[in-house]
Amino acid sequence: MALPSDGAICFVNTSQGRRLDLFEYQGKQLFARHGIPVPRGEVADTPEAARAAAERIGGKVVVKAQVQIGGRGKAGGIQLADTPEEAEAHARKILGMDIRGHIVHTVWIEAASEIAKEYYASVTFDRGEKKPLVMLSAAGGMDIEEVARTRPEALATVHIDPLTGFQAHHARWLVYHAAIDQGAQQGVVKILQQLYQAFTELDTMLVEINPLIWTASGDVVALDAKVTIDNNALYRHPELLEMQQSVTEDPQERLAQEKGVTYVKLDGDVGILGNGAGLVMSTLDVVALAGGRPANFLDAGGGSKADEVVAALEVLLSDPKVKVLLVNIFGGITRCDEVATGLLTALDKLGATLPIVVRLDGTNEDEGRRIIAEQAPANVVVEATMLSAAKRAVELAQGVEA
Amino acid sequence: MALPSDGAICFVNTSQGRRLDLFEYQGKQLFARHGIPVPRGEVADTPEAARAAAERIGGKVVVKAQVQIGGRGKAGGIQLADTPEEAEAHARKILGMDIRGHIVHTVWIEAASEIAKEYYASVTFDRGEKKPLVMLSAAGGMDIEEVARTRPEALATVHIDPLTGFQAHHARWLVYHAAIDQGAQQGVVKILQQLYQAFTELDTMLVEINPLIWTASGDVVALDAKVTIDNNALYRHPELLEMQQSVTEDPQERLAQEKGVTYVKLDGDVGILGNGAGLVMSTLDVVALAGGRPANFLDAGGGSKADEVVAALEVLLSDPKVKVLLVNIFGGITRCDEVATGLLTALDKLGATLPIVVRLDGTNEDEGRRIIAEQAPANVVVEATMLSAAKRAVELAQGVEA
Amino acid sequence: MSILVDKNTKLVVQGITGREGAFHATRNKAYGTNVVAGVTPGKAGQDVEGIPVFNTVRDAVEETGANTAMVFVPPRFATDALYEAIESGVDLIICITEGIPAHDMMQVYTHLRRGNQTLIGPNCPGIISPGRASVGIMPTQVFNPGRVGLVSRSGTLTYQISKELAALGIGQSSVVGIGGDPVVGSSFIDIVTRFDADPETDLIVMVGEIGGNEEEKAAEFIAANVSTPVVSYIAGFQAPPGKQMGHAGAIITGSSGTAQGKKEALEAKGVRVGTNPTEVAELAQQALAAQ
Amino acid sequence: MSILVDKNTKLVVQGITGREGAFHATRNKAYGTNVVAGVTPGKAGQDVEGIPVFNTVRDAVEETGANTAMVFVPPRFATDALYEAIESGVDLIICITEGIPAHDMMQVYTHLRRGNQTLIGPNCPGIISPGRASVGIMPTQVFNPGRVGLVSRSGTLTYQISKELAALGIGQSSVVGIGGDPVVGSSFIDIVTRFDADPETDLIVMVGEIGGNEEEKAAEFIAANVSTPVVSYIAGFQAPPGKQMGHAGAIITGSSGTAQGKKEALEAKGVRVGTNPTEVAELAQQALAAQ
Repeated sequence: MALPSDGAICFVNTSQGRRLDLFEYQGKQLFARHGIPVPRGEVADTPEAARAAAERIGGKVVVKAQVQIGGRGKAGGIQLADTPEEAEAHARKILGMDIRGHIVHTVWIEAASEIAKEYYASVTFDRGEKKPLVMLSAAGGMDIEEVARTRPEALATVHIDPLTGFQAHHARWLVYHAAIDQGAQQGVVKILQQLYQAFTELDTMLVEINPLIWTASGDVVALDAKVTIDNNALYRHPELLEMQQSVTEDPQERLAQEKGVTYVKLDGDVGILGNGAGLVMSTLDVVALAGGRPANFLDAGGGSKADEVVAALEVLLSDPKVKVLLVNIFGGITRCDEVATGLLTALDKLGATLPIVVRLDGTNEDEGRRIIAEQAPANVVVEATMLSAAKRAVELAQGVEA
Repeated sequence: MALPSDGAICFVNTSQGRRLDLFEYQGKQLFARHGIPVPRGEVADTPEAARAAAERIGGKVVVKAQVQIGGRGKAGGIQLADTPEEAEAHARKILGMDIRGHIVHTVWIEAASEIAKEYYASVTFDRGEKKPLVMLSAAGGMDIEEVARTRPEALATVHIDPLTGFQAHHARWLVYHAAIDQGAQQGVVKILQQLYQAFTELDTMLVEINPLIWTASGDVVALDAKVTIDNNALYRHPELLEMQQSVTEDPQERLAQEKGVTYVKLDGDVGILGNGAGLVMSTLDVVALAGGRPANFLDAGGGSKADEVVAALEVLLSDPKVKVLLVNIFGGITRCDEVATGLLTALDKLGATLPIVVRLDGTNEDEGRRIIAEQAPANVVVEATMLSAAKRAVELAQGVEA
Repeated sequence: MSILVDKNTKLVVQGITGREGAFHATRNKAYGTNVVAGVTPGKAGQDVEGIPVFNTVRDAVEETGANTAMVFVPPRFATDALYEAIESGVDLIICITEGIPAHDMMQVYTHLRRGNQTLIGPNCPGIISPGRASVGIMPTQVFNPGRVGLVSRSGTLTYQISKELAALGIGQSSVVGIGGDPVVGSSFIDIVTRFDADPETDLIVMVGEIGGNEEEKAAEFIAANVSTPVVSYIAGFQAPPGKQMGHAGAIITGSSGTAQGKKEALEAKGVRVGTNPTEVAELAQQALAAQ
Repeated sequence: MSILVDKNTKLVVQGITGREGAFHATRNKAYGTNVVAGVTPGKAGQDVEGIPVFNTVRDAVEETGANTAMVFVPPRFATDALYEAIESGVDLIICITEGIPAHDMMQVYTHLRRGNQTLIGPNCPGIISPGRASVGIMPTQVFNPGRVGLVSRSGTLTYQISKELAALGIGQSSVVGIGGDPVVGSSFIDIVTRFDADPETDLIVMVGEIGGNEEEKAAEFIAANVSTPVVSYIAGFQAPPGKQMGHAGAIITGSSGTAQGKKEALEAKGVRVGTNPTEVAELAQQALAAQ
């Protein structure tokens, strides 16, 4: 399943390319390339492969479920193994596990670390300040949001000017103010510098290490890795593009990704196709107000041309839960005639017979409406306003249901 | 001989580490590392080596005198050779040549280029604006200062914000406004970007290509290379430090460089040791006003400690032309007692008997004067003011001369 | 009156020879906007429907006196185009381009906000001052001259709400799409401040959506500084709460970023919030009637 | 009165536990300067002659209200120290450190000049307002309270000329060493402007040297904007013309950069220029007598 980085924000981001969380193991691979120490480890997708990996790594290992959701430890998705046999047994249990709706397809086997202290370190894009924010805490290994709420003094934060960058004095300030243990300070400073470098060079929106551990032997090591990519920058990071492709699982979302359509699956039965994130969100709201349940968020994007509309409809119609389609277009850079042409082409190609409610306004609206009126099949209904279109779509969905 | 990048400015620069021009061949090696196309070539310091180099390069070659001064072409320091034998013969004539006071110790043998057009490109540090300045002209191969004076429209210039850097639009603007031939535009744009990158990454004060040629085969190639280093940044460029060391020839200047003393040789006989570039320059002026001729510029620098003074005196006393020494110190961060101790130590160690006129003022002046008064040998004379010290030194120099 | 674009606007269109650039530059000109120049590197001397094309923005500004630049350049080249516009010295830059990486925009933003130029967008539909000038991609037929200042993060929602206003006979002084990207050149607060200073704007309609905390910040600002009445709409009530952007995201904003949270923040400061575009237009009508 | 430093100065010394930092911080304090803090990473809680040491400048500013920072940090770490001082929010930063790479300083300068803070130096001796405060490395015994404002690119030459002035019974309102590096935070024009606005400065002495064109620019500025009389000294008449910095160097400045050229530029604008430090003091005496 595609995993927009946060629920609320993902919808907004759909208008400019989603953000995408990587798996822990992918993040660790990237960290290692940027010089951040991580435990030695390997990926496995079968119990046997897990055993072989544990043998190569040697000693005690940890078997970790690779899922895009927190709380995997509590769910039993992280297990310590003394032997390769034990690693295999753990992997057998963890692979296929359902952790809060996420199926585990991969485990990460890594050398077990002796933890002396657990810290927290991250670099985030702060949307409010429009600057990177670096955070450090000696209270790692737990929910950092909780730490921020209950013991704000335990979390040191500093904003970075994106033109002059992260400097030594920032690292020092963080380390002193997070009260990092003296023996670990040098290692933490170095990791903060590398983490910031990774943040900028990889065009990420978030790099987070929780816990960042200080080991019994005196090393500072990233024991977890959370990396969120800015999809708008993927064109200059082919290696991240590959990682992204391996993350998406839902068939509609995977198809949407292939077709270059911004799509998020929801629970309802009214399929929605609109242009512009704001209008699509508003359409969901209006459908809900009319008593219906949206099946998805689909933003055909700015300037949607005929073949993009075809691609969008292919994605929507591949979802068997969709009973009615609501096409809500207000053309600016998008031109209504092209949307109409795309709609007809798609219906022709896909032969869909479900009811389709269309509202077309804006650039070239007259041509668009004329094309629909003259050429559309009988299952296509035109409504004059967004509100009436939403109501009609909900009625039709309830009719189908009944 | 040490080659401060410009006569006037060099003296000022002595207060913060000199700038240093590299040889053409060194510049080309650096350019090549930054992806700027240069003709294939080799360094030679004997006629035989020149022949061997020409054989390896193959075809027609150019034999170029490596000196830190313009006008070597007119002086016969650049010769085309059809064969390795001819290259050897040219090298025999050029090596040892005196070009405006510069002895040729090295030649650069490079593949001859078929020149279609000659351009000019440079990135300079603009002291007035405190920003990099990129310059481009289609009128290359000649004195660019002359071009700027007589046909300013032929020289396109653009200042660069050092925080946001050189961008594609800067390159485009330069190429269009310098009226670069269309077929060469893409190659020039690429070289401008690499040249700016070299400028910043190498911490240089100037990178200049004149001529930048457009060859008959359609390539854009740097046919010359002028690179001026910021010595203050040498600590982060060990490879430049090595190049710098190979450039300095004058024995006093080489010794000064080894000892970390800022020194420039002049023509006179009054050796001058002062602290701070401004005071030393003023001392030269006052010596000249008193009718004397300074033998050098020597700035012992801020905070000169006893052993730095010893090093400075070693450099001065190694010059047989020096008849009298004028030590002019106004202590701020420099402490007069340490200067006095250094002076006595040096005299003791080097056993110098020439007259030495000393003026000490500023931080710890009483202790400094007391040390001289109590312990200095008879050839050390103390004067109360800078003006009287200069006059006394000039008188003594003339007495020695007479 | 109007804000940002009007009869004094002299527009240069960057990327004018591209499909979208040519289409919308021509439409903007047809609306009456003074489109004085276009820029496409290497195409100096050509023209697009009578609009002269230059190689660089600086050339266009020097030759035509352009004071406003519109960026219609693909995202990979748009950052460069933005810096070029900034260095050309134009007062106002409107960036339509969608898909510019956030890190690039953070740098552009930091650079720009230290000077006196204004950037609208990126990923925005532009600005229209009905009857005076249209710069961008908005479908002009839904806008009429009037006394409502409309500012929105969403392009298509802007059109929707303007159409609802038009149905009630309400027009606008200016309509500003500030763009939906995480880093945009001008915020709600910037634009609301301009509307508040405009004597011909009697009401401000602010159209927000989920994510970030710009609406919450605007609510505080409006309560403290703005005398013009404001009504608002927030899209995204049906967006599922879903996953947080790391734990880091929520800590920063100190706000949930949800539509409900934004609605409550605005209402707490006396700004009425509609639940759908039709209702927002009705609220606007009531607010205007009460004046 | 005086400029930049006075009895209101609250000084934090970066690099206070180093040899030079400790020596001069102590001397500055002994002179009467309000030295409230020092900074050396990892040495918080220590003190230097009663001056408390902090880990970071921000801590020092928050705890002591320091408004001025002096940088005494070796060149490899000085750029970082400058940015740290800038971010701490102090009004004035005085950088004594010599040997900072020019590229680093170009960036610091560009960053700094967009804000409202003032940087003096690097590679400068500091500032003294005789009888009020001394921040830096100047030998205090050659300065006396008075009505001459002295600004200089050279440290030791500043002391020399101050001593010559003292010999004639002339003291200073403030003495500012702006530093000899190619990129310094404040120019002659910046400091001359401050002196001109100071009612207790009756005469400005400007001490230049060869290289760059700051003196020439100052001459133009003085003629157009400054009512306080100015006398000047330029060092480096005996510097040989030597080689040019590429051909590029001279094109930029449009000036020879020679002492003779600077002298002529100043005299053309009515500024009298002495040929040696003693003569400059005499010119100052005459100018003061003429008032």
